[in-house]
Order: sequence, then C-alpha cells, then structure tokens
Amino acid sequence: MAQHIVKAFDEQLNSLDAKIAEMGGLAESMLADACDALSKRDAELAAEVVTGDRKLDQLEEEVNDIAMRLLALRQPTAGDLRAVLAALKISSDLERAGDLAKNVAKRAITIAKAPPVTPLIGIVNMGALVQGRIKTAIDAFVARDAKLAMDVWSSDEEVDQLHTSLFRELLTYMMEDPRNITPCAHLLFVAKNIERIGDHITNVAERIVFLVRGKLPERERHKEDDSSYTEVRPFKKEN
Amino acid sequence: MAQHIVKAFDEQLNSLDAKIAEMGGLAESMLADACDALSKRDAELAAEVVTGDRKLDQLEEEVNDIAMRLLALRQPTAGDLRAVLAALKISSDLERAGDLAKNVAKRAITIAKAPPVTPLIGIVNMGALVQGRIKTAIDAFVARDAKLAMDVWSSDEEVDQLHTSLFRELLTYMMEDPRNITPCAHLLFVAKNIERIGDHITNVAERIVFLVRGKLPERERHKEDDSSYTEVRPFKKEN
Amino acid sequence: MRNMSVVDRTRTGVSATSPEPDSGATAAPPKPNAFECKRVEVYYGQKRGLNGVSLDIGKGEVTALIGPSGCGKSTFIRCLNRMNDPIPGCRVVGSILLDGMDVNAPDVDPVELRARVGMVFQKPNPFPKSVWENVAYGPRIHGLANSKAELDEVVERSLRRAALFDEVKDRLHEPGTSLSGGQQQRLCIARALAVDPEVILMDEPCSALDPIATAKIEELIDELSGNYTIVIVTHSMQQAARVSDMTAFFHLGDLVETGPTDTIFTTPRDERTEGYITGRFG
Amino acid sequence: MRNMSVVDRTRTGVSATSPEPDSGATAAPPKPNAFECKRVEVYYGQKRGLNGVSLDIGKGEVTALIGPSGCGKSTFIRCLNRMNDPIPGCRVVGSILLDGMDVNAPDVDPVELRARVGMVFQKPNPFPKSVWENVAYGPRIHGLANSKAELDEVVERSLRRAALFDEVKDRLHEPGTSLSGGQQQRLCIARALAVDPEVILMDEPCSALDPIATAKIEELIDELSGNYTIVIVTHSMQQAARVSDMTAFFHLGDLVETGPTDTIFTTPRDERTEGYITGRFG
Repeated sequence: MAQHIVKAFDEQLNSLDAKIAEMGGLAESMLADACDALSKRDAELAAEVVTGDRKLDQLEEEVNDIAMRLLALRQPTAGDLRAVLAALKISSDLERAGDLAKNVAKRAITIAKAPPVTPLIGIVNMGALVQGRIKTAIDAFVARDAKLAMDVWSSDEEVDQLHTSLFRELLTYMMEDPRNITPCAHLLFVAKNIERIGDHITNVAERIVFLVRGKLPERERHKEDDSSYTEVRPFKKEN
Repeated sequence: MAQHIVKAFDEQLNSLDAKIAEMGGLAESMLADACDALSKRDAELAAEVVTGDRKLDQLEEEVNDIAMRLLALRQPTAGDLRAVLAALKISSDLERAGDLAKNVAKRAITIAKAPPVTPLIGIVNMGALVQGRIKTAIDAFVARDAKLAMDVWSSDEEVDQLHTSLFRELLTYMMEDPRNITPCAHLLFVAKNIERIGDHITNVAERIVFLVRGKLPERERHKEDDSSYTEVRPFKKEN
Repeated sequence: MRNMSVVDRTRTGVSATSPEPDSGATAAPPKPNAFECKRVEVYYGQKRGLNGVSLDIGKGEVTALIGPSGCGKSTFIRCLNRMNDPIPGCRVVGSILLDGMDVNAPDVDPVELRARVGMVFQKPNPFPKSVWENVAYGPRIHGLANSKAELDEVVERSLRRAALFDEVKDRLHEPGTSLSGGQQQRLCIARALAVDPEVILMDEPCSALDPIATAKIEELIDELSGNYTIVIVTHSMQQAARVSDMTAFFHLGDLVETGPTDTIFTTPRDERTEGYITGRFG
Repeated sequence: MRNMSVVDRTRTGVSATSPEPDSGATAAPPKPNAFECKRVEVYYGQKRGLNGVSLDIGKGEVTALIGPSGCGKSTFIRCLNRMNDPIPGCRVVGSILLDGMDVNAPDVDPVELRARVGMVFQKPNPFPKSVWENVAYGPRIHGLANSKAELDEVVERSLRRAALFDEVKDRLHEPGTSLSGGQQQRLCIARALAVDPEVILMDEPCSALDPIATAKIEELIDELSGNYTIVIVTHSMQQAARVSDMTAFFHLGDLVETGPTDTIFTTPRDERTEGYITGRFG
C-alpha cells in the first residue's frame, strides 16, 4: 500500500506496529527466561521476569493510548482501521501472554525451593514450541503475512497434545510421592500457563488474518486441549 | 448526555451496550450454572454450560463487528469513542470469563466421575462472590457509574484470599489420599479459573472507570493472589 | 437506514456490472431498484466524461457517490434527472431506467421527470419569495392541489417531512432567504418533497453548512430513507459513511467499486477505493 | 506536529483563563507564545460578537479554532492581523500581543502587520496574474528583494515551501487562476510565505477543495508547523483533529475550552465541547 498523503499518519501507524513488535519480543523473552529459570532452578532470573512484566503492561497502555488518539484524530478506515483494531486486540493478548509467563516465573521460584523430583524436559519443550509461535506470529504481523499467520494459527494442536500428556504425567508423579504434590501442583499450572500463552498466540494469528484479509479464518479451530477431561488413578488401589 | 442529532448513532451505541449487558448476564449465569453443576455433580447441567459458551463467543464477534462499523462509519470522539473502546475491551474480558466458566463446567464433568471426597463449599462461595462482582460490574457499565465500578475494582482481594486458602486446602487433601489427586487437581484449576474470572471483572471495572472519567483508576491495584508462592508439605515426612 | 441495527446492515453487494445473488438459504428477496443504469457514457463534445457506468440504485436506499474532483460523480447524478440536457454539446449514451422507464426517451417530459426525481444543490437556492410560496410553487404548477386549503396542507406536510415546520411555522410568510443556511437547505428539501417525488438527488447538500446544520440534514436523510430513494454526491467521505446504505466510488470517469457502505469503509475490494478513502492517493 | 510521536503529544493544557504549569520534575520549559490575547471583545456597533476571549497561541504550533456558525471563531482570527479594521462600526477591546507588541497600537502599520501575520482564505484568491507574479508581488512591495534574480530565488523558495514548485515550475508564467483549486490554495500559501511571515492565519482553507487537495494542504500545514505559527478556523472537526496541536472551542462568542487537540477529542472537560464534537448539539 502506498504512503498516506499526510506523512504523520504513517508515522503514527508505524509507531503502533513498533510497539506491538516490542511487546512480542518481550513476551517471547519472558517466556524463554521463565522456562530457563524453571529448568535451571534460577530464582534470580525468575524474579527478573516477574519485574519485567511491568514493561509489558506499560507498553499495552501505550498501545491503547496511541490507538485511541489515532481513532479520535485520524478517523482511520479500511486497512488503517483494521490495523488499529488489530493492534488493540493483539496488545491485549500479548499482555496476557506476558502475565502468564510472569506466573510461570513466580512458580519457578516456589518450585526451586522443593527437591528436584520431576523431569522438566516436557515443559521446557512446550515452552520452546510456544516461544517459536510467538516469534513467527510477530513476524507475520510485521510482514502483514496472512499465510504465515495461518501457519501459526494451525500449529496450536501440538501444544495442546503436549499439555494433555504433561497433565497426565504430573498427576502420576503426585501419586507416586506426596512430596511431589506441591511442586507438581505448581507445574500443572506452569504447563497450563504455557498452553494458554499458545491460545493467546492463536488469537494473535487470527487478528493478523483479519487485518490482512478483512475476515477471520474460516474453519472451526480445534481449540481446547483435553486435560480438563483427563483422569489418572493411583497405581495401588486401596479398595 | 443529550441525544445525538443523528438518532441512528444513538441506536448503534445503545446496541453495543445491550450486547455487553447480554454478555455479562450470560457470563454470570454460566459461572452460576458451572458452580451448581460442580456442587450437585450434575454433568448434564455442566454440558449445557459448555455448549452455551458459543453464544458468548458469537456475541463477542458481534460487538467487534458493531464497534468496527461504528468506528468506520461514525468517527466517534470523546465519550462516544471511549464507549466503543470500552465495549471492545469489556467484551473480550467477558468472553474470556465465559471461557473460564466453561472450563469449570468441563472439569465439573470429570470431577462428578470421581468419588465425592472434598468439601466444595469454599469453591462455591468463591463462585458466588465472583458472580456478584460480574453483576455489579455490568450494572455499573449500564449506569455509567464509576463509583460503583471502583467498588468492584477494589473488591478483588477477598477473592484472591479465598483462592490462596483453597489452594492450600486442596493440596492438603491430595496429600491425605492419592485418590483425591485427580479430582483435587481439577479443583485447583476450578478455583484458579474462578479467581481469574475475578481478574477479568477487575479489568472490566477499570475500563468502566476509564469510560466514565477518561482516566484509569490511580492507585496501584494489589493484583495477584499468593497461591503461586504457596507451599504445602506432607503431614508425615518420610525423611 | 436509521431503523436498521448495525449488524443487520449486511446488504447484498450490488456489483458494478451485475448484481450477485446472496448465497445460501437465508438470501433476502432481491430489492427493487429505483434506477437501473447500464453502460452510461457522457460526452461533452468529443470529450468523454463518463466511461460506461452500470449502476443500480435500490429503492428507498441512500446511495452515496464519492470520488475526487472530476471523477464523474456529479456528471452521473445529473444524468438521473436530465440536468445535463441544457449543457450545449452534452450527449448521454447508454440506458437509464427509472422504474423501467427510459428517462432519455423522446416522450419523457424533463419537467415531469424532475418532479419525480427532485434535486437539492450545494448552495441552498430558495426562490426570492416567502417560505410558504417556496413550497407551494411546485404543487401549484403540477396541479397537485386545487385550493388554498389544500396547498396549506401540502406546505405543512412537506415542511414537517423536511423537519422544518416547527422552526418556521410562525415565519411562513417571511422570505425563504431570511432563514439560516441549514434551514434554507431544509426548505429546498421541503420544496422537492412537495411534488411527491420518488427520488431525491443531492449534490453536496452540506458543503456550505456547519456541523450542526449538517447533522440535521443527515438526520433528515435518515428519516426520509425508506420512503424516498436518495442519491447523494459528497466530497466528504465521512458524510458518505454516515448517511448512506450503498457507496459508489468513481475515479477518472469510471465506476471503480460499489457495495454496502460498511463494506466499502471497512474492507473495500479495489486498491484505488482503499487509497481514496484512507487518504493515500497522490 | 508531524515530527512528534503520538505518545509525546501530551502538551501542557493551556486553560482558557490562565496557563497551568506542568506538575512534577519532568515539566517542560514553558513554550513561547506567538500571540497572547487577553479579554478580547469585539463589537459591531452595539452588538458584541466576542465576549472577552483570553487565549495564548504557542509559537510554531498549529491552533485550530472550532465552533458552530456565529460562535466568534472567525471574528477572533480576524483580530489577529486586524482584518476587522475595515468593517464600519467594528471595535476591538482587550489586548492582543504579538511577540509582546500590541497589534492594535496606533503606531502599528496594518500592512506591515499583515506581512508578519499572513492570511489564507476559504476560496483561493490568486491575483489575476502569473504564478510568478503572485508570489513576487509581496516581496517586491515590501522591498525584500532587489533584483529579478533575488525575486526568482524568493519565488522558488516560497513555492517549494508551499509544496507547489515541482508541479508549477514549467508554468510559472501562466495565470495563477489556471491552476487547480488545490494548487491555487497552495499558491496563496506560497504568496503568504514569500514575505517571511511569523504567523499564517487560515480561514476554512479547504472548504472548497476535494479530499485529495485537502490532504495535501493538511500535509503542508504539518510541514510548515514548527517554523511557522499557524492558526486555522475550520468547520470540519475532523480537520481540526488531524492538523492541530491545540484546539480552541468557541460557542456564542465565548471561548469555552482550549487544550491539546488529543485531549479535546478524547476527554474534553466541558459538556458543550463534548456535545459539539460528538454531534449532540440541538
């Protein structure tokens, strides 16, 4: 698309894009650091993630603010309007993704205090997967690439499957040894949080598709993981 | 505020308000039904909540759609613009609240299959508390009552405290008997979901304050519950 | 459009060449058209001002014609009631049907046509007579009223429809030109309404008015739609967005794109339309 | 305002009565004012058209004056370079300082004042002369250039500043009136710029232009701001929103509210301002 006759309008729209890209980068590195802190039992790194979330909150407010001014002062229509609305929605998903990464970090601090009983490799893999989806989603946003966004949108199932198997695994650990219960309970939430960051990235991908094409992706997305329906029974039945 | 000279503008803004009120009512009754299904072990009622969530998703899309058209066709400013932006944000919080209530219902189905081992009164109380906050928030929205919204905004701490004590309690049950682990793990998420619905309502309250006053509430909100930092040790230590 | 909820405003997109039927079982019955225009070309001497425009105008709808200066939108609207006739060397080719009647047929009386298809201009142009006379003139010459009492009735009804009666009921015998600009424009609308038209054409009706007077005209357009077909040419894209059901975008004598106004302003198909409405044209 | 990021546009709100200092340690130094107006009243005979308006106009900023017809915005802008002087019976009371100089002082030459405070009108009004002559006229009568070569330089520089040179460089000796409406308006701006003004007043400069020509003028206003103080009267609230740093809302001869444009259009303080910009006034 060509430039606006009024150059300031382009600058303001670009500033929205830049904030979104910054938020995406921040959410991505928060998740990476939180998973790192978890696997390395590094409470200090985890604490950094917790405080780092403030920056993301602040960026979201800035996006809200720029978007409101753009709407009030520039009366955007068509693709410009969709860009402003996409920024509003995406920033709120990224802010929540950051919130969830922060919560992972908080729990990493608690888990680091318990004896290291459970293998974390599944969670770390899931984290890496979601981290990659954040990156690709932001690339798709910056490039206005609906096809790439559709790839991100379709790639949520792998995360959901990982999560459901992790849920099962963690419950098994809890049944093996009551001392695992506190750390594994927190790990249940860690896994759920990462899965939900994945959901937010799916939303982001959806908004990018709407931004570029003017309509949402069509086929019904297989959205929810199955962990809510998962039952695990203790090995040694007492009855 | 007086009517617009162009009456259709008022009708369109009112239709946004009506959708938001409808969404609020739906989210409220979904939470109530989910908690009811949980305490009565009523899988059928729970299944109704799960399917009912689609209506909320659809309403959110309608709000997005009306908001986009209003922005494109009416170029709202000042309070009108803030109302459109508030509707966009609030609808997304209510949609997520509904999602979380749906997840409570899903888990209620799973929990109903396990033997009834844990007292659910704490969770049901927490649900009722949050349900009341949804209702008050929507009342505040419809009446454009920033003071009432501030009441809602400030009343999140009670929910957080209830949640932290529930977390501790549920971990204790899990340690008492491994057969409790599956249902209690789901109850951990049920409690967390309700707590998070509370967070979304806090966001809704915040947006109402911004809508009415043009600025966000000022003092730093005590936002997070402490459950992420909570440790519970087994009664009988093995070392 | 005022009685339609925003959500329900997804009308059938009338394409520039041929109307596409709604897909699916919920398709509404096709709406009747006030005008059906096919391959309309306008020549000024050798110069072509309109390059074969095909556009249907739905009955009871508000259709906005937009586009940069010289795009042909005013030329097109003037074809609809043969306002181009008096221009020396001007020639209209193609077919323009009003309720099936060829408006350019030799047996059509342009004066009768202009009673059925009224027009309101950029600058309010009341006759230099009283408010009452301005409105009564048309019905009298068209023989629509036989007595002073009947004329009084037509005048009041027309002024009420134009949302002006309450403001001028005590000033009916003052000159029309003594009214404010916005009132004068509504007086011109009342004058058009007095001869019971089917269509009202408006060529930049608010460009001389302030925002309050403009909003009153826009509200009036909303109120008249449904009962009257309205075609409005406007330089203000925001006005097109606010008042119209359908928008047609003209560029260099071509009809580039037409469709439901909300579609044009949120997801236009043509890059030239998007360029124009977002302020990107060089 | 073009070089400011949107976020950084939280300027000090200049209140209608007295400027309030920024609170806190990060307060910017007070911006210099081009104009300081105190209790300005304008009388036409016995009738008061402006009820004691106090308004400061920041140097290098774009200030938009908005309000319904008859609100006093045009009356006020015309005070700034004494364009009201020729109106019989018109009397201005109060103090209007331009860089500290009382513009109404007896020793101020209105012609000199109008070189420092240029004006652009609603209808582009080039002289019936060539493009070159239109721009060269002012510098010549004000003795700002001594030779044809110097005048050529001034003309080119002024046309470049008005973003017009590239479009007219091969037509410098064609009549100014042969240009398009938007080009004519930029020519009038170039003419104002040629005498090196500090302030440019614009009274509805785009109301006769289409959206593309309007956008070009708005982009030009953005480019000129910073180097020139610009005061613009506009009926289009959207235009005020787009082009200005500060907005002043007038109503019935009163200055109701003034402040940063983004504040006025998102969170105005006064209910009358909100009513006007949201289309609620009766």
